[in-house]
Formats: sequence, structure tokens, C-alpha cells
Amino acid sequence: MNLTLLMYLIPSIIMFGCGVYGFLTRKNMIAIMISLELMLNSVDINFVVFNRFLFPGQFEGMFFTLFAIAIAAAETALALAIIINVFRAIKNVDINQINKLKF
Amino acid sequence: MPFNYTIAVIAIPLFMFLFLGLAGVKMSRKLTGVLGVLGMLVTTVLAYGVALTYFFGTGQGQVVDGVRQAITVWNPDWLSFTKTLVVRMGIMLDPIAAMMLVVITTVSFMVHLYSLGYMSDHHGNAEKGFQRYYAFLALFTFSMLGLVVATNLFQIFIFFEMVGVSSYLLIGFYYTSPAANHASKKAFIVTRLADFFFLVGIMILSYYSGSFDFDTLVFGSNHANSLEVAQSIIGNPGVATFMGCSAMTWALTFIFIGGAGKSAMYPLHIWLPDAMEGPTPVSALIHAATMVVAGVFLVARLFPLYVVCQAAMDVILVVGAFTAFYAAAIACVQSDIKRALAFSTISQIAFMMTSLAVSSADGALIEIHEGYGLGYMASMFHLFTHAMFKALLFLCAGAIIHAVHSNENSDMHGLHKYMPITSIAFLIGCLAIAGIPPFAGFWSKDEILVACYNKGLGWGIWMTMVAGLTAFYMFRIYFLIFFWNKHEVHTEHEPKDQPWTMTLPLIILAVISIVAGFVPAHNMVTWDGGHLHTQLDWTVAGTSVLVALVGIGLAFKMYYKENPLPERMASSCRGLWTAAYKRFYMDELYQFITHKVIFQGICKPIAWFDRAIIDGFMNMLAVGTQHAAYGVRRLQSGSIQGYVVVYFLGALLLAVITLICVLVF
Amino acid sequence: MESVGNIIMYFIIAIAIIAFSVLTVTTRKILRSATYLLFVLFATAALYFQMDYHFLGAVQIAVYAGGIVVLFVFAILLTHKPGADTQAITSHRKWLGVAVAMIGALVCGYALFSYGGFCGKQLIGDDGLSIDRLGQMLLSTDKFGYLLPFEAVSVLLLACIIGGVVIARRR
Amino acid sequence: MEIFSNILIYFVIVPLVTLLGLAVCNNRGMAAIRTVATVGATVLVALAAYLVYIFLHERGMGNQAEMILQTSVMWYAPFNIKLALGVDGVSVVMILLSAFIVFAGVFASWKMNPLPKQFFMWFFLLSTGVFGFFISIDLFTMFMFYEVALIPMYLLIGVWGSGNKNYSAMKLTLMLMGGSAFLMLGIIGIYFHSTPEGIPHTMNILDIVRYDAIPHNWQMWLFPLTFVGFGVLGAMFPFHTWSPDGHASAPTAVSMLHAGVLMKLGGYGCFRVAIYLMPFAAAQLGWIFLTLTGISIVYGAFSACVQTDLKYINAYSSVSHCGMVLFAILMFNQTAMTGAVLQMLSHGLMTALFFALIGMIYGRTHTRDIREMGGMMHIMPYLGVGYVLAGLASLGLPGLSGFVAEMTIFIGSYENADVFRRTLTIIGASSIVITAVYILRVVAKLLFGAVQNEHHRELTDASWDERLSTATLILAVAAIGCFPNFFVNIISDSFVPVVNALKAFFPVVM
Repeated sequence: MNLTLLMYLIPSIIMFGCGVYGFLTRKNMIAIMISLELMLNSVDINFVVFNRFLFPGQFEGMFFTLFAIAIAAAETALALAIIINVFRAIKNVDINQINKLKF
Repeated sequence: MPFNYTIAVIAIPLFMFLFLGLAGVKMSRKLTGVLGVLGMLVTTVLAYGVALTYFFGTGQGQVVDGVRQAITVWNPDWLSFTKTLVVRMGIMLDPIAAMMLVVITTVSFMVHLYSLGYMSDHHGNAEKGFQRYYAFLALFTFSMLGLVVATNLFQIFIFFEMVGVSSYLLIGFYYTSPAANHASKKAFIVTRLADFFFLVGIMILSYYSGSFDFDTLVFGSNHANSLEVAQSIIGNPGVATFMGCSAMTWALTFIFIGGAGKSAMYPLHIWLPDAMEGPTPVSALIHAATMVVAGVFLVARLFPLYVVCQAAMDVILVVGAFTAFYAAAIACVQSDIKRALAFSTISQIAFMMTSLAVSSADGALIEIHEGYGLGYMASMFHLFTHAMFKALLFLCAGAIIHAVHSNENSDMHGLHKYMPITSIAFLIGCLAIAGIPPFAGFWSKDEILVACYNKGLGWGIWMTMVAGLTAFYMFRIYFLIFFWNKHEVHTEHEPKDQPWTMTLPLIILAVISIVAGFVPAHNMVTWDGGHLHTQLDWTVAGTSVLVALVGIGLAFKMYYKENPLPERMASSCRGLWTAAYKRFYMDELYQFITHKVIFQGICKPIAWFDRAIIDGFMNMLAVGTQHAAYGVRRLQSGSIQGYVVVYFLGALLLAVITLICVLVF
Repeated sequence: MESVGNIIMYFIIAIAIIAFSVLTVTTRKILRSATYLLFVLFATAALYFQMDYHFLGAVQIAVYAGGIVVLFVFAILLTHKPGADTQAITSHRKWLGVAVAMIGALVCGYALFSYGGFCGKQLIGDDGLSIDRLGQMLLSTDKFGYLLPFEAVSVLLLACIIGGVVIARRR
Repeated sequence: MEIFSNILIYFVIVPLVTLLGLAVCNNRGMAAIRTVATVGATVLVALAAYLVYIFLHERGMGNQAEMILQTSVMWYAPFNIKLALGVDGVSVVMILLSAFIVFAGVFASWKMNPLPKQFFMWFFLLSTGVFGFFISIDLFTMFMFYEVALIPMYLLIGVWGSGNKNYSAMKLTLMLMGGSAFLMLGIIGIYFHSTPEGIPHTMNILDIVRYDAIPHNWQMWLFPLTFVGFGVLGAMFPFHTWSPDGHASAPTAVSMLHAGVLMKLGGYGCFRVAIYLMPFAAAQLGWIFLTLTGISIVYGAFSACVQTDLKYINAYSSVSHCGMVLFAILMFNQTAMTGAVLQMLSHGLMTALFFALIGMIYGRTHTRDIREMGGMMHIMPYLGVGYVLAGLASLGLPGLSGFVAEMTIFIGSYENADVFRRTLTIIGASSIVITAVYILRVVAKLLFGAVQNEHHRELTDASWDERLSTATLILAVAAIGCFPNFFVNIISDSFVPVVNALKAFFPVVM
């Protein structure tokens, strides 16, 4: 039995699917952020896997993931800051309550 | 130019109008009245000067070869439509213009004077708007004078409108009264409708002749040429025809309709009886003597054109003859004195119209023969005499109304004892209109009848019968007012003869009504300016006098003393009597057409259409846009999760498209 | 042939990723959700280690597991009462989520299988990236040098710090 | 700067300076605001009178140029857009009219409240647009000033209006903007076909006419676009429905300026741009628009007969009268077109008068429903007489302006020998009767009869500013009515080039 590229991608796809599911179904904004992290992570895995299996000796995918992690960290920090601010304002982090900017 | 001062005849009333209209409010009533009368007196004197010089003066170019010329005194351009089609505002003197100057200024002066007394109080209260009244009288006088001295058709149209407005303002003088309000509106709109036809007539005529000027249209180089000129205007009659009639016929018929509106010919007469809501002197001036004959004047002015257009003449003849009888029949049963007089006026004007129409006794009439143009002369003569005696009758009626404060003859009766001067003046007026020699009406009416007999025996008999009817209804009114039975005093004041300002005009007009018949009209107001040889046709005259006497006798029998005969006759043919009393339901017919057909049937649906369909369509566009925008707005839900769903569906769609592409290509 | 240890390792990691992913999005306790996320991230790091990207694995653990998850935990503790359940997910919403997730997975899967000439590729040799080479690549401006994105990310992070402070600052 | 030596540019500069002057006024300093506005309006009237003098002088000296006082300054070179100024007789009288109405409008809004300063500022911006439009002979500047005139209308109605003002302001602005969208398409189309191959495109009207390069098939598209574009502003059926609502809600002075001047932009544009530049299509398609305008005349008049709101009556009457303007323009002969301009003058003045009077009456009674009023003549004789005069002018009493204009139109229209045009002329002429009906109906209900509401007995007659405003307009109306040839002589020759352009495609009657 060999560990093929496909085998690495399958957990990634499932993780992504979970992320999508969580993103769509959760009401809690922090939970949505967590789902988002899942999806991001699954994409990271893809980059790395393709880099490693198809273009060994080159490191574009790896570096991309590296930067993506950095940016994900930044993004999460920012998003959580916003969520906390929102929580201060309306004492809630339910996404359905935050519709003042609608229309 | 010798007639230069004619301009003053026109200008003084205009000035009086502006002066009294603008400064009147600051002046006392007495001052206003005196100024108005003085202004009118000066105008009258000048107008007499002009007319006398024109008719009897010599050496000023007004008579060439025994033919009176039209003299254009003043004719500046007023409005240039094109290089050739120019409206001018001028003064032209010819026999009928000069005659009309006399008629208008005389009656107008009498009315001005009379109004000093009449308008000073209204049913016992001080009259409001005395200044306004004099201003409007001056405006009317100005407009009417401008009309008769017009040098071109368009000027006549302009002053037609002006007299219409003055008439509107004066009928509606008691503007707080709904009846007056309604009547003034009606008068204006009906005459406006007629003026619309007049305008169309002018458009047609001016297009084909290229001019408005009477110089070109009817006088040509001299009067003798006018027939040829008239025919040349038609051009080639074969070319411009519409529904079988030449453009000329249409134009002249339309112009006649314009005149018919002002002259209250059937079926455009309905405004005149209602116009009696105005002050009585106004009725005397405008709705009896001057403005209502404007239509007759118009047809007379264009007479040389009508002569060559037999179809138009026939229309006038039929309308005139019918109206004469129709109005006379209604006048027999009216109980309101002013309305009865109004119908009498309509009937008499119809006499003048008929008389003009019978003038073209034989078709083409290129050859001039003895008696031709008699109707024209008779018509103008009758216009003159009628103005005098009808003004007299109206002013008498005014005096009576002033005394008893009512228009209904049931409130009068037996006034002879109380108001002898008025009674005699009224009697003179009645004799004049009935055509009893030697009063004025006899001479003019007789010549009309001669002209009618010349046209055809039937027309003559018809008109003679109407003349008899005239005598009957006038004396009916006379007897009902002054005799019938003893007067019941309703008010605290006994009715009596009015102050001198009101009585003097009565006396003057009565005198004129007696002597006016001796004016040598056949030498003065002929259609071609020449002399017309006439003599009294004793058969015709005898018959008409006889018929008139029968009418008077009948009236005497029925109305001199209170008796049940009139009531019996009325009830014996109740339907006819009611129909006549209701003026044969013409008003109801108009009411139906205007309110039910035009207002309810045209205006309301159009207004609805505008609001509902056109505006509705615009609003629908707006509402549609708004709804579409609201619909699109739903997409911008603010729910990130919703966006993601759509995003994934989009991804799926792309995948499917890709798949299809792969499969197909 | 892979070594058996490698295969066993792979399965452990794969199962951990799948299981904890599912748990992350299905648990109703938000703090547990964050904890499961932590496990997913660890498992991912393990995957990177297995593919010889040691530095990347270390970064994954340091930044993600050490940084982001801690942020999450703080945020959760700031906004939630301890032990509170989140709202139950309504049924139709759940099925919608499942459907869309499936659609996403299917599209990806279809793409993989239809174009995946490369699916059967295996790991070739040791592609270990030494730290000094990585450092040089990160700070070089040559071909395959990543100085520009590196600087960009630093600026971004700076902006992010300022932004975070500004947003979260109590007014 | 060469352009500042041309008197025409001051018609734009003076309102702008007035606007700036108003801007520095204190919002509560009513006296200062009034002074500045009055001075501005007076200077405009003086300028306009001087312009008439210059025009007559030039023509008297034998200057037969189509446009006098021409100046052209390059404005945006890449598109060859110039600030081209010039006037002919029509522009001159339109400028005179505008100046008069601005003057009367200032006095009609003498007691404007609230925000008088802002009101007058927008008012003068509107005037800037109007004057700018009339002095331009470059399509671009024309269009630009046209828009400048339209936009303030929205605020003037929306802020200072009455009744359902938001709806009306929105409707008016949107419909007119819709029209100007057509217009812009048309102008762009004309621009790209303005010159033959190899010559840079131009926006200058005189140049476009000289090149005569717009292909016939393009004319068939561009003519309807421009005509409808201007026709919307000229209240052509079926694009007139902004007018009743807009006028009903607008404040007095705005109604005056709008009906008095802005609607004239439509008629002016129709002949200056649509017909003059595209004579072929005008001759081909004229009958469609002629039918529409013919409908406008009768339709507006009939609609006015059953309205009960004074402003609605007047708005529908405007539809009828403005329809007559376009109607006459489409008759393609000098007389009718002269009549059209006279009608613009006449309608401008008398509608302004009407709206001024209605505003004054409304300001006292707080109702415009004629069923609730009566006997006003007794209570406010000055306003009553003014209203009667305006009414008589409207229904065409000789001696006032309406008669002259309508007669010139009808006589001119009848000069066309074809049955279609003549029938329409007669139908159009019948409006003089319908006009009489609705005018007299209003006069009878509003002014005559018994006083309906006892409270009205305590109302006062016009104050001095109102008297001045109305007297100015009445005098102007009477001046046109009494001395029409003065105006006809100024206007008439301006149509020779248009008629010459049409001659090739239409049996024009000279």
C-alpha cells in the first residue's frame, strides 16, 4: 500500500466540508470563525500536499502556506476584536442579531 | 384729412375707460358719473359731426359721381402675419359706419345719462361699483365704435371679442347674484363658440384672398367693381371645394355663424334672454340697440361677397326667417318684461338678417336692376330705427322695474295712472315696433316686407305674419303693465315717474322714434353708396298695417282689462303654451349638451384618463422600479451564511457548466 | 513501498483530522469546539511533519495552535458564560448545510477524479528543507526569493495589530 | 478675456454673483436678502432691456447675421466643445421674458419662509441655467445649462413646496431627467454626425447647419430623441403629467419661473435643435408630433374643465397652451413659428401671473379648491381684477397677449394647404371656446357669487410687493397685446434660416 496524493487530499476535503457545514449552520460568530479556520487549514494542506507531491524541490506551496498562516492569524485577531466589540455593543454574538447594516 | 378727428370718437371712450377704471375708486360716485356722461357727450357731438359731414358735407372726397366712397381715415399696421397678410387698426367711414356711429353714440349717451339715476340705488340700497359700471360702459362704447369703423375683417373680429367681453362684464355686473353670474358666463361662451366659427371663416377667406382689408375684399377700386372683385376672390371656384361647397361658401357661412352668435340667431340665441340679468340700461345699450346688431353689421359689411354666394345667403334667409317667427312666438307668452323684450329683440334682428338675405333676389345678380339692394337698405334702416325704439322700450322697462322692484308683469298692472310719462313713451315705442305709421318702425319694416315680397310671395307673407305677431306681443306687454287691473302697492313707496335723468332720455328717444322714419335712408345707406329709388308700396304697407292693427286689437281684447280669456287660451293648448313659455326647451337642450355630453361625457373621462391611464402609467413605471429595487435589495441580506450558500451554488453551477463543456466539446 | 510505520501514522493522523473536524462543527459547547479545533490543527501539523516540512509544522503549532486558538479561547471566555450551550441548529438549516458541504466536496472530488492524472503520485525522496536555506529564500530578492511578500506580511501584521487595538479599544 | 466683453455672458454672471451675494447674507437678515435679490433681478431686467436695444440697433444698422453678439471660447479642446454665445430675435425676447419673470418672482416670494436665503440662492441658480440656455449656441453648453436649470427645481419644490411635495418633486425631476436622457443621446448622436469626413466634430449649432452633414437615416433616429427630450419639458402629450402635480406643489415663484420660462426651454429647443438641425426628419416625422401636440391642445383644455384645484386648472391650461407652441413650431412656416414664440411669451407672462395670483390667494385662504371659495372679488378686489385679467389674457381677449399669439398661430397654421394640417388647425382653434369655458368657470366660482366661507371676509387685499409683482406682469401682457408688431418684428426674421432649411423637404409657405 502506498500513500498517494489522493489519500492526503481526502482528509483535507472532509475538513473543508466540515468547515462549510459549520460556517453555514452555526449562529455563533466565534463558531463561524472556527469553521473558517477549518476551511483555511484544509486549503493550506492542499497547497502543501500538491507542492510536496508534484513539485518536489520547489517551495512555492510551502511558502504560500506559511504566509497564509500569518495572514490567518492576523485576520482572526481582527475578526475576534470585531466580535468582542460587537458583543460589547449588543451583549450577543449571534449572527442573526447583527443586522443593523442590512440594506 | 378732413375726418382726422374721428380718432377722438374712438379715443375718448377708451380714455374714459382707463381713467375711470384706474382712478375711479378714488373718486366720488357723483364725479364719476358726471365725468362719464360728459365724456360720452363729447363723443356723441363729435360722432354727429363726423356723420353729418360724411352724409351731407361736400368737397371732402366722400362723394364721387353720386356714389358715396369709403374713406379710410387712419390705418396703421398692428400685427403682420406675413408680408402681405397684415392686420391693421384703422378707421374707415362709409355709409353704414357713419350711421352706426350715430346709433351707438346716441343710445350710449342716453344710457349714460339714464344710468345716473338708475344706478344710483339698487333696490333702495346705494349701488356698489358705480365707477366700475361707468368704466365698463365706456369700454363697451369704445369697442363697439371700433367695430363699426373697422377697416378690415380682422379688426372686426378683434372688436367682436372686445364687445363680447364688455357684455360679459356688464351682464355679470351684479356678480354676487348667481343668476347674473351664470348668465354672463353663458353669454360669453355661446358668443365665443360663434366667434370660433367666425375665426375659421376669416382663416379661409384670408387664405384665398390674401387679405383682410375691406378695400380689397369688398370695395375694390370703386363700388361698382365690387361684384367682379368678389368673384375674383373666389378664384377658380372649381379648385377649393369641400363637401360640395366652395371655400367661399364655407367661409361666408362660418362668418355668418359668427355674426349669428352676437346677433342671437337661432340656435345661438339662448344667451340673450339670460343676459337680461344685467342692469337694465345695459340691456338697452348692448342687448337691444348696439352689440346684438353687430352680426347684422358684419353681414352688411361683407354684403358684396354674400351677394355672389347664393348658398350662404340662403342659409341666412332660412335662419333669419325662422328665428323671427320663433322668437316672436316665445315673446307672446313670457311673463318677465325684460325677457319678452329680449325675444322681441331677437325677432327684430332676425328681420334685419332676413332683409339682408332677400337682397340677392335672383341668383348671380350681376346685373343691377330696380329694387336690387332694397333689402340691404331696409335692413340698415331698420337697424337704425329699431335701435332707437328698442332702447326706448328697455329704458321704459328699466324705469318701471326701478319703480316696482320686480321684473314680473304680474307685479306691475295698472301703472298708467302712476307713471304717465313712462306709459306714453312705452306706447310710442310699441307703436313704432308694431309698424303703425308714421312711427319709425313702419317705414323701415315696410321696406323689409317689400324686399321679402320681391324675393317671393311666401317669404313676404311669412314676414308679414311675424310683423302681426310683433304688434300682438308688444301690446300684450303694454296692456299687462299699464292696464289689466288696478295696481296693488306692494312697497311703501308708490310707483311714480322717475327723476329727470331717467325721464329725459325717454322723452328724447320717444321723439326720435316718432321722427326717425323720415330719415332719407334710401339715399344714405345703400350697399353700393349710390341712390336707391324707392316708393311706398301701398299694397304691402296696407296689408302690414292691417295685420298689425289686428294684432293690436287682439291684444286689446285679451289684456286691456282683467279677464279669463288669456288663461283659457293658455289652458286650451297647455302643451304648446308651456313649450313656448319654456322657450321650446332650447336651454334644456344646451344644458344637456354642455353638462351631460361635454362635461360628463368628454371632460370627466379625459380627466380620468389623464389621472388613471397616463399618470398611472408613469406611476406604474416608478412603482415597478421601486419594486424591482426592493426585490434586488433582498439579495443584500447581510447574512454571510446566505452569501456562502449562493457562492457554493455558483461554484456548483460553474462545475456543471464545465462538465457540460467537457462532455460536449 | 512506504514503511508500515508511515502508513499507520498516516491513518492515525487522517482519522484524527476527520473525527475532530466533524466534532468541531457538531458540538454544541463552544469551548469544546475550540479545543477540537486545536486537535485538528495539531493533526495538520503532524501531517506537515510527515511530509518533511518541519518548519511549517512548527509554525503551524506555534501560530495556529499556540496563537489563534488561545485568541479563540479568550474570546469565548469573554463572551460566553462557562458551560453554556449554543443554540440548537434548526433542522432545515442543518440539511442545507449538509447539502452545501456535500456539494462542495462533490465538486472538489469530481475535479480531483476527472483531472487527477496526478492522484496516484507518491512521495519522492526526502525533500527536507534546511532552515538556513529557508531563511535565505525568505529574505532574498532573487528568483524564488520571498522578501517582498515577507515585508508585505509584516506590514499587514502591523496594520492588523493597530486595527485590532483600535477596534477592541473601549470608547 | 475676450468673453467678458460680450454682454451675453453677464446674463449668467449676474445671477451667479447674486447667488454669491446671497450666500454671504445672514440667514435671518430678511432685509439684506431681499435687497440682494431685488438688485440682482433689477439688473437682469435692465440688461435684458439693453440687449433688446442692442439687438434693434444692430438690425437697424443692417446687421443681417443670423446670430449677433457671437463669441466663441474653446472650453474643452479634445471634444471641440466651445462656450459659444450668440442671440437671434427669439433668444432676445426669451431673455427679456425670463428677466421679467425672475423680477416678478422675487417679489412674489417676498415673504418666503422658511430658509429665505437658501430659497433665493436656488432660485438664482435656476435663473442662471435658464439664461445660460438661451444665450448658448453650442449644444454642449446648452445641455449643461439645461441641467443646471432642472436640478434646483427638485429642491425648490421638495423643500419649499406644499401638499404632496416629495412625490411631485420626485416625479417632476425624474420625468424631466428622463427627457434629458433622450436629449443627451440625441445630442451625442448629432455631435458624431455633425461634420463630413475629415473635419473634427462640432457642437456649434451654426456650424452643424452649415455642414449639413447629418445623414438622413440618422436624422430619423435623432429627431424623435431630441424632440421628445425637449417635448417632455414642453409638456407634450403624453409626457405632460409631471406638470399638474409639479405645479400644484411648487411654491409660487417656482411655479412662475417653471411654467413661465422653463417650459419655454422645451419649445425653444424643439425648433433650435430638433427642427433646425434635422429638417429632413422633421419634415418626415412632423405629422406624428403634430398629432400629439394637437391632442395636447384639446386634451389639456378639456381636462382643465373639470379640475377643482386652481393650480391643476392652470397646469392643464399650460398643457394646452404649451401644446400650441409645439403645434405651431411644427407647422413649419414663418408666421406660425412667430406665433409660437409669441405664445411662449404670452403664456410665460400670463401663467406666471396666474401662479402669482393663485399663490397670493392660497396664502390667504389656505385652500386652492374652488368649491370652497367664492365672492373673492368682493374681498380682495385687486387680486380679483388681476385674476380676471389673467383669465381674459388666457382665453384670448384682444389687447392682451394671448389673442395675438393664438391668432398668429392659427392664421399661420392655416397657410399650410394640406387637409391634415388644416383639420388640426381647426381642431386646435376650437380650444378658444373650451378655454373660455374653464376660465369663466373658475372666475365665476372663485371670484363671483356669494362668499362661501365667512372667515374669508376678514382677508386682506394685496400688499405692495404683491401689487408690484402682478402689475409688472399685467403691464407686460398688455404691452404684447397692444403692440404686437414690435415683438413680431424682432422675432419673425429669426425663422428665415429654419424655414430655408426646411424648404428642401417640405412645401413651406413663405
